[in-house]
Amino acid sequence: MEYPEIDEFASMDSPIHHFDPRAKIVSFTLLIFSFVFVNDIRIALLGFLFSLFILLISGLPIGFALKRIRMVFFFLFPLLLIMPLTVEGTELINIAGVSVSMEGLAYASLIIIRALAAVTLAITMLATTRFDMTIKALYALRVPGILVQMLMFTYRYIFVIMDEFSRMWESMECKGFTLKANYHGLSIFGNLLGMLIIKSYDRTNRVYQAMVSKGYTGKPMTLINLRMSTKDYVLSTCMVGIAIFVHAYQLGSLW
Amino acid sequence: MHISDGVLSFSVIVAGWAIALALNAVILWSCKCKHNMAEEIPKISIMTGAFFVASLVHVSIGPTSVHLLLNGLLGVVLGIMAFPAMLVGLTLQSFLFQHGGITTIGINNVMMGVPALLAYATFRFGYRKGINPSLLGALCGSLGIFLSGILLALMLISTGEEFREIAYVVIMAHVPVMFIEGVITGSVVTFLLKVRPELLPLDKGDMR
Amino acid sequence: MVEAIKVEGLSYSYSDGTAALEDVNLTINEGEKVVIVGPNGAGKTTFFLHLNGTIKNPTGNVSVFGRSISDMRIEEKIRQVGVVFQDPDDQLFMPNVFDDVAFGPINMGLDEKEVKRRVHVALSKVGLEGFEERVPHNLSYGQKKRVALASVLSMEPKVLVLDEPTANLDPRSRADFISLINDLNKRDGITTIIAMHDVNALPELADRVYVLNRRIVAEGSPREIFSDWELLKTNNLEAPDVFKLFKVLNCFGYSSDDLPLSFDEAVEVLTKTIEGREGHVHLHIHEHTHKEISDLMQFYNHHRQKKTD
Amino acid sequence: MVEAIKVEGLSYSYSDGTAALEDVNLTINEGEKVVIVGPNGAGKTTFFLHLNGTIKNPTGNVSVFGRSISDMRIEEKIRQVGVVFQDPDDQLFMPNVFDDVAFGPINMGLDEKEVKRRVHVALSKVGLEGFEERVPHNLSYGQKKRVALASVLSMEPKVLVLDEPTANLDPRSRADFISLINDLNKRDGITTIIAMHDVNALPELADRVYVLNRRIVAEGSPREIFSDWELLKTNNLEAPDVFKLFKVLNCFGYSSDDLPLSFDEAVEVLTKTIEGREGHVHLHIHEHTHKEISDLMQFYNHHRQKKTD
Ligand SMILES: Nc1ncnc2c1ncn2[C@@H]1O[C@H](COP(=O)(O)OP(=O)(O)OP(=O)(O)O)[C@@H](O)[C@H]1O
Ligand SMILES: Nc1ncnc2c1ncn2[C@@H]1O[C@H](COP(=O)(O)OP(=O)(O)OP(=O)(O)O)[C@@H](O)[C@H]1O
Ligand SMILES: [Mg+2]
Ligand SMILES: [Mg+2]
Repeated sequence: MEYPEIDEFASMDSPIHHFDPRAKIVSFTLLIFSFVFVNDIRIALLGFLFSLFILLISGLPIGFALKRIRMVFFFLFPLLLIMPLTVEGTELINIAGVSVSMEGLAYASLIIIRALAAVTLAITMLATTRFDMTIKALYALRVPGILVQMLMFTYRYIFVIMDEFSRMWESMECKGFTLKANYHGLSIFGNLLGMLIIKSYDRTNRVYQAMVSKGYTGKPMTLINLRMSTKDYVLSTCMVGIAIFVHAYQLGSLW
Repeated sequence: MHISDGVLSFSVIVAGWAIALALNAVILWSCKCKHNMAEEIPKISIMTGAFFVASLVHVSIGPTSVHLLLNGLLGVVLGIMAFPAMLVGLTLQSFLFQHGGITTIGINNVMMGVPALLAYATFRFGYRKGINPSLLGALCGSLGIFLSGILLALMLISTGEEFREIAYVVIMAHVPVMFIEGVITGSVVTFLLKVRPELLPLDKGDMR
Repeated sequence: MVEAIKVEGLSYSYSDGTAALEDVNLTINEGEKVVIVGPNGAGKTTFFLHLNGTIKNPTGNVSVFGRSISDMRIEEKIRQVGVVFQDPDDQLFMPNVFDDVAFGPINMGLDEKEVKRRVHVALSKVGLEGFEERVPHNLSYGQKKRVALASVLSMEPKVLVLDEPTANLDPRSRADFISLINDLNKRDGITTIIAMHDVNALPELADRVYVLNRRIVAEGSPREIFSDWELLKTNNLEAPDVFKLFKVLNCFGYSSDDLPLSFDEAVEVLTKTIEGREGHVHLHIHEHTHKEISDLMQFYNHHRQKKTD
Repeated sequence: MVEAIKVEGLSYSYSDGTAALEDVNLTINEGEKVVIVGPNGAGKTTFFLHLNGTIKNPTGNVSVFGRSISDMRIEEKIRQVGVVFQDPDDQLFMPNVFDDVAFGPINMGLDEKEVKRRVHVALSKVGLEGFEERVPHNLSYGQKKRVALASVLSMEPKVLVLDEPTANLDPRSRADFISLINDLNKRDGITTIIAMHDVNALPELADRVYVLNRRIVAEGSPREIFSDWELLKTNNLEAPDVFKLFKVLNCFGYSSDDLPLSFDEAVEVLTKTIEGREGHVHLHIHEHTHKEISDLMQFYNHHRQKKTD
């Protein structure tokens, strides 16, 4: 199992890396929400290009970003095959009695472009901040303490449990087991999962005990030292501006 | 089986967030009244971690492979806390792996979490009626997926008529997963029943 | 002498009915190094959970520095007793090292400057300066162990409780960890209470030993405990190799009651004994040697007989 | 002599780039007892995962009984090599002991009668007859360890690989486990390969030792390995206490090159040496004694200097 290290390049140097995490989350999230509801394919394409531009500025390795962007593309790719056939509208070509519609093709492309723009922005936002800082920034942005702590602890224990799971998996393979989608395979896998749940449950008790012995009372306990600079204000104003402008433009062109 | 950004319409997304946040608020508030949150937070978090890891497993069926959702099982094991747990799990999935989008965390939470709650209710009800827990587990596992599939189809259709056929495809794609998760959940419940029955909501009385 | 920990008639059963502790009585003085030994499942970990009040105990029979632990507020408790559990992954629950080490001090309500100072001091005590920003999942096992220790040291507890501190460490990290604990005891005057299975390391970490097997079955200096064959046998214990070896030397006429327990002590004792006898010790086979040795070996190998449990 | 395991130029990096093994070469003969030592994170566990093909290795440089492991089907592989990991909870995932021990044989496609026979034999080898219906999760730690061993023995592998078999066991269970492994080697002729940090137990489990630190840095008898000071120092190792003690005795004029490594061996060697010198050995302080001892101590305490890593 591969560790989910979204922040492996967070220690690089770029304007995006130095962007205040709180301002970064707010402006990127607004941009994402904005681009995702664009209805004009040309504006969507511009949005996607803008996202790529930001990604480029961040200097993140292309391979790293591409791997993640590609996945979203493959996930939505079937739309491009199905929608032109199922959505009715102007016939583009007719293959053996099956008509391929212009509208279907356009709609599928719009969806995919919007999705790609969103995922590109999301990667840029998350990969340029250490993940623990992202979580702390959420707390600074007044996300409820309970959720922040759950995110924090879950994130931490994903790694521990992954190691645990890998060890269990390896020892099963050592006894000649391979997971196939048949009754036997799945029910054995169920046992493995049951064991994982029990081990995690036992761990919850031990972790809780360790927390109590450090005086834990249920409140989030971290020090956050963040200060907004002029640069941060300028950058976030620009991005929020673009997010609003995109929709203002769309409304304008409707009227 | 999470929805990506950019697919659903504005109103569906907003409705998703509204329902998800309201349900989470109610559940967390009621939990705060009944339990010591200092104890519940680490416990739910680590269990969420376990489910997160389990859902990374891919099972190959023929040429393709599906990854597990396990929302029925999550409901059976965590009770009503499955809903906030799902929110945390989905947030991390979208942050760490870009599975599902950021704008769709709310709607995905509803799509996966509501079936989890129903699976939990089904399990408790069925157990009280004396149905064999293993069978019940299998039923809840399948039910979780089935309901998620239906909800996903409904969301797609309410976004636009263009998605009608896609919705059918989505439901069909859920059928094999339904069987897989049914078998897995059934055997997890059988296992827990023998080894650690206190992890299952078997008590006839109070809600967890 | 100030009594750091006093436990009187402590019993505890888990909710499933397992009786883990029965009528445990013990007293540990300030500045002592105490080791608790006992077979797997003897209740050592359970006992430790009582020492800082993680397991609630309303009867008030665990006192720390003269005050019942059930009367203390949580901030006070963690100022007195810090527990380091065995698995470091259970104790490092925050996303980075700084947050983990700062967790306790923040909960104690200290201000930011003091928190930072304490994190700095604690990390430098365990030799991990500069690790503040590291994430736990990228640390080695030995490093995680040390961060876990630092995260307790940062609360500056007067009593440090350690559950199997040396398990799974390589020999060097093990030796490092032992001398670190000894330093804390000697230099900072911290009372240390340790549970462990590693009898060869025990003598370096113990002024006094309690043998726990649901109840306290024995108490004494390491030498007293390891000299009691019956006690060792019934509690799945063994004597350190060095100690056993000097017993054998005695059969060869080395004849000294000053039996060392660890390698370092052995060198000292040997030098002293030989010097004490004008620089000469004579090892020889006398008429009882073979009989004595075979008795000794038979006893020490009581473990080797196949047992079902 | 039949080569049980032959590894040639094996390198491996995890997907995150950690180079865990680099150009590892080793040969283990049938019936040998080999121990692999090395610091935390040296790649011991990683190496073991190659031995039964859990980590795929297409280059074909790991052979078992003369055949490349990458050419074997899984059923064949598990007939040859059985791996017992450290934490028994990672290996026991069936609802009762019988199912756990039967898991491997069933995967091998054996018929019911044979499966039952094997479970019976394996459980009796580890001394757990009659435990078939117990739930593994409710057993004691030592018992779980033995069930984990039985669940591998039931596949009747010719080579048994054990990762830290004695960690976290109490001294008695540890001694039991060691003699169990030795029995399997001697009586059933099983080749055993063991990774461990416990140098005091090592001599009983090793005919030969490999020191692994990403690459194989040394190979030899336990005596050779423990005599090489530089080697120990650079690989976070220590010599067993008994061995160190006889080095000290040598400084006092015990003068024998036959240095024992374990307590049992020490008794034997001591008797033989003294008998060989007409029943007398003279320990005395000569002019070099103090210098020699202080050199020795200084070396052995190289661990005690505080290190950052
Ligand atoms: N949460 C629990 N619920 C029920 N029983 C428990 C629980 N934790 C421990 N026990 C049981 O209580 C007894 C004492 O366990 P404890 O962990 O204190 O022993 P220990 O001396 O620390 O053992 P070891 O040396 O193996 O760590 C054991 O029989 C154990 O099975
Ligand atoms: N799944 C993994 N992904 C990435 N790196 C890993 C993984 N497992 C182990 N490593 C790294 O590979 C190296 C070798 O690890 P390994 O577990 O083989 O060491 P080891 O010799 O068994 O150590 P120990 O004595 O502590 O058990 C270490 O640096 C470790 O951090
Ligand atoms: Mg314990
Ligand atoms: Mg290892």
